Amino acid sequence: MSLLIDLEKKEEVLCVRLVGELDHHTAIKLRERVDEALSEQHLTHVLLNLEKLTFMDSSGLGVVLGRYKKVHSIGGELVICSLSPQVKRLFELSGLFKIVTFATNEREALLNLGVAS
Amino acid sequence: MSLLIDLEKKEEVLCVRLVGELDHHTAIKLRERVDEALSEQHLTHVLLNLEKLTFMDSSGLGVVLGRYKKVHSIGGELVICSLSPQVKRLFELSGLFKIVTFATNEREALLNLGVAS
Amino acid sequence: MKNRMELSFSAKSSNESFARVSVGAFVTQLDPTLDELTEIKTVVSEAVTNAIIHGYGENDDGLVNIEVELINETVHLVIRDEGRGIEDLDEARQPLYTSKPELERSGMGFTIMENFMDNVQVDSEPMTGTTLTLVKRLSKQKALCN
Amino acid sequence: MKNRMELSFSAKSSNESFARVSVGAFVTQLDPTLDELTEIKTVVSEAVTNAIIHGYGENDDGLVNIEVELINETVHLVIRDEGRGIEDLDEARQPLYTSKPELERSGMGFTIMENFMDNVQVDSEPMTGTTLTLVKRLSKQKALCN
Ligand SMILES: Nc1ncnc2c1ncn2[C@@H]1O[C@H](COP(=O)(O)OP(=O)(O)O)[C@@H](O)[C@H]1O
Ligand SMILES: Nc1ncnc2c1ncn2[C@@H]1O[C@H](COP(=O)(O)OP(=O)(O)O)[C@@H](O)[C@H]1O
Repeated sequence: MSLLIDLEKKEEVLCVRLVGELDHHTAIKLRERVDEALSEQHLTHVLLNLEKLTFMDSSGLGVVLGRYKKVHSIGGELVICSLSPQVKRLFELSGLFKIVTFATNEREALLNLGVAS
Repeated sequence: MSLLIDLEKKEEVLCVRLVGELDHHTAIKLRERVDEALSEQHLTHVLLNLEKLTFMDSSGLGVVLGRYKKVHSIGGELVICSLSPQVKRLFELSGLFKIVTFATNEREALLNLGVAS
Repeated sequence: MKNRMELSFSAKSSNESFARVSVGAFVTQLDPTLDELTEIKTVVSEAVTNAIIHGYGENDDGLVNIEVELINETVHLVIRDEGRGIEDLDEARQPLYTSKPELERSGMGFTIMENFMDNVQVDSEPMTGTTLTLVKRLSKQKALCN
Repeated sequence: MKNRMELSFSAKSSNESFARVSVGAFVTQLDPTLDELTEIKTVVSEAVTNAIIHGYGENDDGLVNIEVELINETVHLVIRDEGRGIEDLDEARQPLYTSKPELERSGMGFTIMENFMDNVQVDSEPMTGTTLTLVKRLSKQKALCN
């Protein structure tokens, strides 16, 4: 199975919803799609919804950390929501859990980014 | 994935419902379970419901043909119901479609075997 | 576009499902239709089962070997055992012929392979083994996702 | 109970998913927990990705080789490439170390392997290749279906 990437603009936030598997192969696609959408639509904030992610490995950590740095460099914020216990464990191992903001669901994540949904 | 075999007695009929994959490995198990149930419960008729079968190959044809012969030898009938197009194609290729009785669903199959459900 | 894999595994019936799933996962990259995928998995199941039952007589010290090559829209499969081989190929390929009726074999393995693939070649030598070379061209009215 | 398989395939990133699925389908026979299965698939993904990116520098003429042996309740994995090898193993295994930050690598591959497996051995020689030997014992509080 591959990765489906659903992108939606909500005010100043790019909402990225992932369905499927995030590995090295699909991470490349994700980076391209997100960076393109950010620059085309002049957005600075990213919400990353991982509810329907069925697999992730360290290449996924890499692309998330990359988006975190990118968004920060343009003055925005990254919020990740709806992690499975397996994915959460990877974020914990990598120390990313201490840097990035996590939310339990999309509503909470949007509130965090200043968007009342 | 393996094969789950659900057995239920309805009057004189042994209802066999399959969930999963029917190949050489699981066909052996199916033969044992069905033959055992027939002799223990003194049944002669078999209803085989394939609605939840996700895979079948020629080993599946073999075990079905084997049950057909067995049931006939003890004076009973075999009715098969709820085939997917893929499974139907295998029965057609083998010529079994002309010998065995097929029904669209379990109710029709039971009527065929003289059980009003 | 060219992509290849090779797989070998113990001649155990519990590996039949694994063999289908593996080949299926590899071929999925060409984006086959669901029917084409089912046909390929069925053919793998037939060939692997034959290697296990007929080739090795269920002695699981034997190894079954599968090679898959994806070249453009075509799937090339080679499935091989080093088992007892087939004496009479014409007889073996006849619909409903089986040398093991006592195991409730249907004798439909080769017929299914021939129906589901574009090309089926059987090379076999008694006491040396059997090699099936199977080719299937995919239809490619595929959707443009991925 | 002993069962083995060997798999090799082109060093293409599109094969990463296939490699995980194959090993997963094979290991499933031992009836692992869902967490154990995810851990094994993740480790396979890490090792295969490293072979493709670091070993072969994404040159897909290379082959990645995986051997899996199931002995009683233990999974033995050997994942091998004939790529450029690792100069400094201690440095490579450090958490967050990566030689390719420009590719947005996280440097967490080895750390994840060490966390998810009972034993991780890395043998590597520059210009010859890298071999990972990984062992995981399954917990076996398994349900009695099958
Ligand atoms: N790999 C093999 N090694 C030895 N004999 C084989 C092999 N494959 C097929 N055969 C022979 O060919 C016959 C027909 O095969 P097939 O059409 O698949 O039917 P079945 O498996 O139901 O017997 C088998 O019964 C067997 O005698
Ligand atoms: N198969 C391999 N061949 C060559 N070098 C490797 C291989 N696997 C790992 N390495 C080296 O070890 C480093 C650390 O690997 P890892 O922890 O998986 O992090 P990452 O893949 O994110 O760089 C890599 O950056 C690379 O320099």
